[in-house]
Amino acid sequence: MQDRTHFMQLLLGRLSWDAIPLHVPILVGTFIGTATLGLALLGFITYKRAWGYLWSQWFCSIDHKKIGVMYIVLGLIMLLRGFADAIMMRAQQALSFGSSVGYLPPEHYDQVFTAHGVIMIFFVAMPLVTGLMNYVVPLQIGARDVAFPFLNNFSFWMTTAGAVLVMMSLFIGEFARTGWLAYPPLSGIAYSPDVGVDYYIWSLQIAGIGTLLSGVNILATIIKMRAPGMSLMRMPIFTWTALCTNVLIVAAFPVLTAVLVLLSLDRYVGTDFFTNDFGGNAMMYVNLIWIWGHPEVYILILPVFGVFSEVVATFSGKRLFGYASMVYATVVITILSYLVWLHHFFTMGSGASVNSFFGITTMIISIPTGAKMFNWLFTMYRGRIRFDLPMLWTMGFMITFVIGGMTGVLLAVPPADFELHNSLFLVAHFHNVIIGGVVFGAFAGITFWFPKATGFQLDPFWGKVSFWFWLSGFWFAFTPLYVLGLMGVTRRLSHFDDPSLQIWFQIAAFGAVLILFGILAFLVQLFVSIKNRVALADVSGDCWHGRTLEWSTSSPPPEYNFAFTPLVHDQDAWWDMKSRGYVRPLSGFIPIHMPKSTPAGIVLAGISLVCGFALIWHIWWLGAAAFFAVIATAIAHTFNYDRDFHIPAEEVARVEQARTRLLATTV
Amino acid sequence: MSSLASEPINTANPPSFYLTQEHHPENGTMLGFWLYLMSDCLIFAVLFAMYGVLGRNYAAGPGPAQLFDLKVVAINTSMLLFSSITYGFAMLEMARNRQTATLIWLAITGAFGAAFVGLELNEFAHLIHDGAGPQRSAFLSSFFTLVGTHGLHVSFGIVWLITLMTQVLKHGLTEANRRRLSCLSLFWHFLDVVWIGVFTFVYLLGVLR
Amino acid sequence: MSASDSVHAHGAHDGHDGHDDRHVHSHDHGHGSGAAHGSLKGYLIGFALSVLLTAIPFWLVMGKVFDDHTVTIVIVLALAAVQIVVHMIYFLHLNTSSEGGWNILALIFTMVLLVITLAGSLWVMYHMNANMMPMSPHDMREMP
Amino acid sequence: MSARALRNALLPMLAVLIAGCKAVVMHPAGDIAVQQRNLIVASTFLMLLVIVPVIVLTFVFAWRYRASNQEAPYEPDWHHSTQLELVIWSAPLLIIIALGALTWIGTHTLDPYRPVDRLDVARKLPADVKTLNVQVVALDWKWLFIYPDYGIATVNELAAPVDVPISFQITASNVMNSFFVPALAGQIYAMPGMETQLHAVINQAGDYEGFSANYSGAGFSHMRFKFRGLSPSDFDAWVAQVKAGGGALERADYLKLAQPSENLPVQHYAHSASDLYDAILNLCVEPNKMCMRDMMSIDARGGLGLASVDNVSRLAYDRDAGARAAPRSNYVLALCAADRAVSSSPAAVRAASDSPTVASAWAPAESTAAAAAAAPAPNAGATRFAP
Repeated sequence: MQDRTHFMQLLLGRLSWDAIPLHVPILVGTFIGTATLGLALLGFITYKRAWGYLWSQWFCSIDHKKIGVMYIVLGLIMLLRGFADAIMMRAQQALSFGSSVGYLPPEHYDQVFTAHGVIMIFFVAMPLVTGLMNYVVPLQIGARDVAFPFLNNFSFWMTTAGAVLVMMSLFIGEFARTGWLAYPPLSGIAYSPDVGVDYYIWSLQIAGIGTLLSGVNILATIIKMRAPGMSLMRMPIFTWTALCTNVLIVAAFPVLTAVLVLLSLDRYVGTDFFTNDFGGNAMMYVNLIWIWGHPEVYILILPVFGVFSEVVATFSGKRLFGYASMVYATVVITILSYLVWLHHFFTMGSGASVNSFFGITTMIISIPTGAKMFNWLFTMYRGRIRFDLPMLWTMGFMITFVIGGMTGVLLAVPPADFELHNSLFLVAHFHNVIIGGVVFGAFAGITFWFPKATGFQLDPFWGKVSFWFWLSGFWFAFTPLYVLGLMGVTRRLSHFDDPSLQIWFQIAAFGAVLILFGILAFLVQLFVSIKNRVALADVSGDCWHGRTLEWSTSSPPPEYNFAFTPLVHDQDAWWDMKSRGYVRPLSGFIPIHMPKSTPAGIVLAGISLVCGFALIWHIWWLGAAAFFAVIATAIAHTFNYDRDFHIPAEEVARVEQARTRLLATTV
Repeated sequence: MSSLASEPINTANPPSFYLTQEHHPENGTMLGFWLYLMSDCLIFAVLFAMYGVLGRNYAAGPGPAQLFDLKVVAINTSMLLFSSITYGFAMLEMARNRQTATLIWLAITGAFGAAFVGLELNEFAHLIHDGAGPQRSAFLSSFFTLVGTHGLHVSFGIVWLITLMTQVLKHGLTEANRRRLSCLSLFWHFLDVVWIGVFTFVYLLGVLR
Repeated sequence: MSASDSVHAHGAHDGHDGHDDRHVHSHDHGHGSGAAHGSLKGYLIGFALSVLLTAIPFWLVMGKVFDDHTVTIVIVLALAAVQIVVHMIYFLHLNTSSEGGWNILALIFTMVLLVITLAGSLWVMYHMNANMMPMSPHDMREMP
Repeated sequence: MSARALRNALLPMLAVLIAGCKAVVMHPAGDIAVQQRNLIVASTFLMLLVIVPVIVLTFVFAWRYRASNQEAPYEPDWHHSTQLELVIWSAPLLIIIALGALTWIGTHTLDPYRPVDRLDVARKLPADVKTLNVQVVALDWKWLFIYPDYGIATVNELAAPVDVPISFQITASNVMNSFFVPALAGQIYAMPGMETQLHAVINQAGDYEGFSANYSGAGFSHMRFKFRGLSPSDFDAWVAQVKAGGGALERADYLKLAQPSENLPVQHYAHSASDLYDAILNLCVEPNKMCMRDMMSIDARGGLGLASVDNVSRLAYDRDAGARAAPRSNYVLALCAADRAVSSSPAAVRAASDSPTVASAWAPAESTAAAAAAAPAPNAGATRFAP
């Protein structure tokens, strides 16, 4: 008997039936719901016999456009999960007063807020911005694909593997109960002996590899693959922000990787980096993780600054005001974002000179940010502004984000931070910039480029419904948190004694419900638009009267993006082409050299997922096997030299002629 | 950075808006790999910072002066230096398109690398056997992690080296293989640079304390 | 896994652009693979310098040449810095023109971040420790 | 637009709510918190100088240059104006310069490590005032307050006389917390093995909320205490009452108290061991642990060498005892570590736990010098390659 349990432990590590939370009704309900939906989806795909299509045309695809779309789909799906966590928290905090303890026990509630933070940052915001960059950047610079197309596919699947791991923690074991940055010693093995923190570590490590490689990839793409004539100062502003973002990714994510390695060594090997034992120093973790953490904020916000710049210029029918200062502002923000990390822990007790240094560097960032704001304003000045959906989101952003920026600078004043740190004021602040900035920006980007990706526009009515629900929902949900913060209410509480606070939490919960309607309206918008895609179709490829190169090709663009590589003469290349009598070429097509699809990415990511899962549960044999399998598969993949092919000229001609015919029907 | 300045726009005659020939942008592999190395550099920066902060927390245990044997470190360093120059010879032979000579030099490089890793493992084994393992103190944790991460990189480099040798044997010194060898060359010499930091900060300055 | 498996292996196409002959006869210009391969002389100079720059610090420390540790530390650090530069130039073939200057730009940027990370962490942590660690002021002074 | 109308209708309601609520950060009762509040208000005002015009301009431009308004001028190629750019960059710059100056001064005057130098804006510190010392320990999940001047201790209740400077020494038993009484002063982290400080003064008598502001685990929500600002006479009465109540807080009592618990009622101890706080701070309340101070002292002299390599159980604070839940068996740990427990090397024997060097680490304050003196010279330890 003893041998058998020992054998089981060797075979399954910590994994046992106890790990399945059958005793938690919420989770069982969620599992049944998810499983039903999942099975329905799988059944539908099987019914449609779409597996082969999905596998060959999407999962193995190394087309940056498809990968970009998959990133955005991933981000939206995870948004649902992250939002479910959010509304659970709002409900708990609205209910749990005095004798009522709400419906979530602390050990569950603590997982919920940790998961919410991790998911929203890593698996919603990151995929959304990466997806936009992936889709748009090669088109904007007139390239056929990214520099390393296979790597792109691999990066996407690694991000997905990380997301899958987080989702698995819902039904097998638990997620971390430490807050989204998992400060030790709380996240150390002594205080979090269970699998939660391990799920946290491995999901971020696996996704982090994907993010890092995708950063290298887009960087190399922008540097090396711009169309002839597109000097740096002629790059579209979105590409500029993407460049800076990926510089930040390449420079910041290694720090996260290293810190998480150190934390996992503490947990797995028993080293003493962040423990109380043997001379470890937990403050070093806080220091290091914020060296990554602060640039990460700019990784999220910079690309959407680019989106807003494109949208404002397009919908004002004007050239962007102050292109050069916009570029310099972006570069300055990129560099400064490395000099401010300590403002996340002013209250940890460093001296006044350290605190004021980091406080002032933080404030300096608001100068270029302010300049950007004014540039957008003066782009609108003397324009002809069309309030289509992307512009609406941008307007919502401009009004909302300045408030968030203001409270941000306020928190950068160390003595003010002593009163407001870790309070709901802080929570309200970063939601103010992340929802008002990143989320609104992602929606602006999605609604802006959706017609490019699909060939039909999004339904404007439901889009407006979604926008207004999001905007009002945001203010309803977070204004009370600002107030509560000033009332000295701290974050991450699952229960309150003071009944006078309840009304504020109820208003906030109401705001969350409004946001829920906003999300639902967006889903309805997608559904309605797909249903009415014929009526909403855009054959011109340039439905917004765009300014940059992506609007010069068809919607959706052909596999090869451009039949001929464009030559760039001006900042707004496509606007310049249109205004100077560009005529679409109808003949003289040549074969186009393209990369080949491969299943290697999804296979490698799949094995990495297994490896991560095995390490979480201490199934050492499986972890080792999966690790060597990853190495072996990667090596085997390098033996494949047959990675590209040519699209024959006749095929290009056929596609282009089809577009010519289509264009003729509308003129 | 001359490309920062935008050229004057030619408005005289309607310009051409597209290339009629297939456009071949420069290959980005070497640049991309360099960028990866820079990110790796920052991983080491974190580990060095960790060592810098925790390097004197011996937890009432042994410090570097009692643990490190500079003779072994010197031999180790020379292994890595030799492997550098032999990799250089391999690259020179590759430039001359001499496959066998390239492979021989690569093999020698790999052998030096393996000797380096072997010596390092031996050192680690001694330390652990003496009870000065990575769990003993924060200083030892950061020492093992920093030096071990470097060693892991070298080991990975050896695996990669063997892979590339196989590929050169199979396909010859093709353009793709040349590029791969150049990447590995960057990687290999980059590890040398990191090792300069390691033997200076960890071993030499450690013993000096 | 590595960035080496670019699909845009344009080697064959580069050949079509009329470089065929050059390609066969002269490889020493590093055409196509982006990085120069260096020369025998360069490698030997680099190697000799590295040996020298490695041997001196080891000798200084192992032979206890100076009584004052500070002198040794300064020299050792200076030699390490020089050796890093030597490696960069002779082994990594770094110069201002490789990859259109992007390599050196990336390196400089990384060095800046490296300094920020290292110096920043040490500065911050020194303050934290000084403010918080339960040590007597005397012991604190003993710390570096 | 209906949502905005709704918002407009609700705004007055919000105003009423804000007026009715006790925004303690805006209406604090201690001078430090008052100054922090003033800083918040001043910086907000400074920033509104640029925020308000931006918001107004956004609406004005959006309305005036809407596509349907064909009368507004339209200049599709206007994209640069040096004067305007100068304004755009210099306006925020000026505000940040002002704010930066405010920050630099504010951060230094309100540094929590700096003793208070006034009672409030109008009153200087009286010459004869005696600072109240309070030692604060964040436990799982309650707060322990030790009053070294009075030899008493309390749990989840902190009292201080009005208009007397208070000096807090703050630490934690095992994970990070943050000590925060919004009415009194800003927060500062409480961390194990480390001591942060806070100086403050309370100006109005009354009961205020105090709590941990940094998440620390399951019982975090209930990690609250009452901060009582008392008139000097009431405070003396309170001290007398605590002293009369009996009860003692010795090391054993502390270890019991430190066990995880939630919603603990207020407790008073008439007597608290004088060296207890120091032992908590140095993680050596348990008799067989080496104090952090001594460990650091030894380390500052180069460690104890290989001789004490097996001296590990005295240095593990979390690993065996302090942890909330016993860690499960850790295979990697077992694989990588030399088997210390059964080590029979001479070194292990020499460093057995009753060696004089480390045994004296028990008494924290005096032992520092003793431990250091007894420690072998740093370089005396044999290198492992020596025969």
